[in-house]
Amino acid sequence: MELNTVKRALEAALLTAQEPLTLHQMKSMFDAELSNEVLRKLLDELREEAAERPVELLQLASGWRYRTRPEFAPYLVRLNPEKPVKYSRAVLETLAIIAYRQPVTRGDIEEIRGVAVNAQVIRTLEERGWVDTVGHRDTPGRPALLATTKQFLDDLGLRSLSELPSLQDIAQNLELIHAD
Amino acid sequence: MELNTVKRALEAALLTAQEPLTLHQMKSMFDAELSNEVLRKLLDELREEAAERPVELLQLASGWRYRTRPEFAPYLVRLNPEKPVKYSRAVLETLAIIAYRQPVTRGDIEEIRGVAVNAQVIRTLEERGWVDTVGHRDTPGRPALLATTKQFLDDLGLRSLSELPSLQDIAQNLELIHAD
Amino acid sequence: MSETAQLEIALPAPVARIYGEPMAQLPLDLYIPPEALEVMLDAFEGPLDLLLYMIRRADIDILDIPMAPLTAQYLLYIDAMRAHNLELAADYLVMAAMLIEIKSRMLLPRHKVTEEEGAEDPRAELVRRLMEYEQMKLAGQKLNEMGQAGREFYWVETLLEKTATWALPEVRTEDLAVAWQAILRQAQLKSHHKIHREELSVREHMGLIMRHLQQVGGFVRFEDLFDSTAGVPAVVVHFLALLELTREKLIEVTQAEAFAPLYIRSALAVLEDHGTEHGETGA
Repeated sequence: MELNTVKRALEAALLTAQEPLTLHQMKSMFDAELSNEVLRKLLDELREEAAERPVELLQLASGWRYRTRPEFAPYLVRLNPEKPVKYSRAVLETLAIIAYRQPVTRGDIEEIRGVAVNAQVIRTLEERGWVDTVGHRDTPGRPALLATTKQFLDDLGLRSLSELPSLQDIAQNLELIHAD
Repeated sequence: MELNTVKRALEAALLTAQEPLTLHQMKSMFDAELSNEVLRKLLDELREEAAERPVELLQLASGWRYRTRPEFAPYLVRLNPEKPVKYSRAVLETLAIIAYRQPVTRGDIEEIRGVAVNAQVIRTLEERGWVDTVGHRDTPGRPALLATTKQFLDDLGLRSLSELPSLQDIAQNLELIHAD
Repeated sequence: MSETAQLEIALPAPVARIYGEPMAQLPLDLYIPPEALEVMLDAFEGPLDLLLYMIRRADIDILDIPMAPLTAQYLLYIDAMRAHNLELAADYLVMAAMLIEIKSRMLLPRHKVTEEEGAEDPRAELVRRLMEYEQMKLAGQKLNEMGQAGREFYWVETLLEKTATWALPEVRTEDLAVAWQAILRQAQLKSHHKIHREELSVREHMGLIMRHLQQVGGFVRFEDLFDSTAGVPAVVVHFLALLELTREKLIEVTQAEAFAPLYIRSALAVLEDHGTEHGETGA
């Protein structure tokens, strides 16, 4: 079997694989034994060939895979056919507590929700630019005080927090639901 | 914006898309207006560029998409834990009748095949996404009218039903076979 | 090719009667051992398929089918299959009846017809159906031979790493209301958290003050905390926020002497000062 055919078959496999391919998987495609050295060399060649192309061949923790170069993401964002993912209930409730009870510490949030708050939940909101630390409470451990940002208001189309649904209305709605 | 960047962005989009891309979708990626002519030209160039590669850019019923060339299938099959499905004669004949005589009812299919059609046969084709109900015939029982889908054409690498093998050619082949 | 000629060749003398039809002998070219009958039945997709097999195998012109021998052979199969208690679909029996009917119509004296009226042939409908079925059978085979996604080719689908700007979840104010409702429901905090609209503005201003203090990092003059252009309601809310922050011990308000300027700093800054005094390092 020609080495070039092996290379092209590898390229086809890497372009269609749903998951990164391991060296072991790539070897299993061929009847003939493929040494690690030859395989590495072919993968290196494929990586070089991709230089002018909008995808790059990456070696990830779990194997090899083609990935779109980041600079093309802005064009591809517009095609995004899938619905944006939704925030988990934990994220939304934490955000609601920060929005309505700010400034609050993580401890306050845990007390209100009655469950421990995963650090990732708050990080998600911080990374989104919706929540940040506005100070620290003068209690043991000096916990960070969290508040919502201007960007949070902008992204939700609000001029101020007072435009959020009133808690009284929310509570009354709840009473009505329970009264039914 | 450079035309080459547009081409590379198109390539990136086509390499990552999970569905064939329409010309309309491709145009939506860019702020600048892209004429059909320019877009076609760029797609043609991408098609030519792929000549030495194990993939080809195809125009299908629902848009454009890259797929691997058939000669690499034997290698790729080994990476796929699922064996490709083999359809029974009943399924294939039913599919042919729906494809060539659409829209047809189950009764029409039974009439042509001369036997009752198992519900599972039609369900197999519906589950594959190749056949669906496009209406009902205005006769007693209002039987469902079945037709093939765009996905059927896509999965066979076709742009339209007119690209299916012509029945005339099939009939001529038949004469040749029996003339032997 | 005449009907009688065929009959004479295939069936010299009846050896058996099947469905009242004379049977001369087992047709050798179509003979199938009884143990293979079940397999055979499975192999055919129905009576049309079986008939086509017989016609093609015996190299008969489909446009001029000798009805008598074909019917006889077909009935022989059907009977053999029934003799072996094989479950036979009704479709096979319907076809048997149809063949017998066509055959008997063929035997009736025919009216003189012109060539154009040849459609009167009793076999016409059967031939049409056989040809249509055969066409679809071959079309099915052709479709199966065509390249198919997941068999002869695979779709290219490379990874697109979702960046931070990629498809961020959308949150609407209603989502927050729903989230708050869920919090109320599960924690039964209804009585504790009935907060007025005004109070929310206070909370917003509490955040603004804390953020301001953090940016400055030390003392801020009381007056500097207020934006006099914001209007009276805003100033009042801002002042309420300041009082609330003091009450929650989040800020410290100091005044050197009566009527001297008020200075505000965050409670943490106070803590850091103390920390330094005690030789500890502040956060």
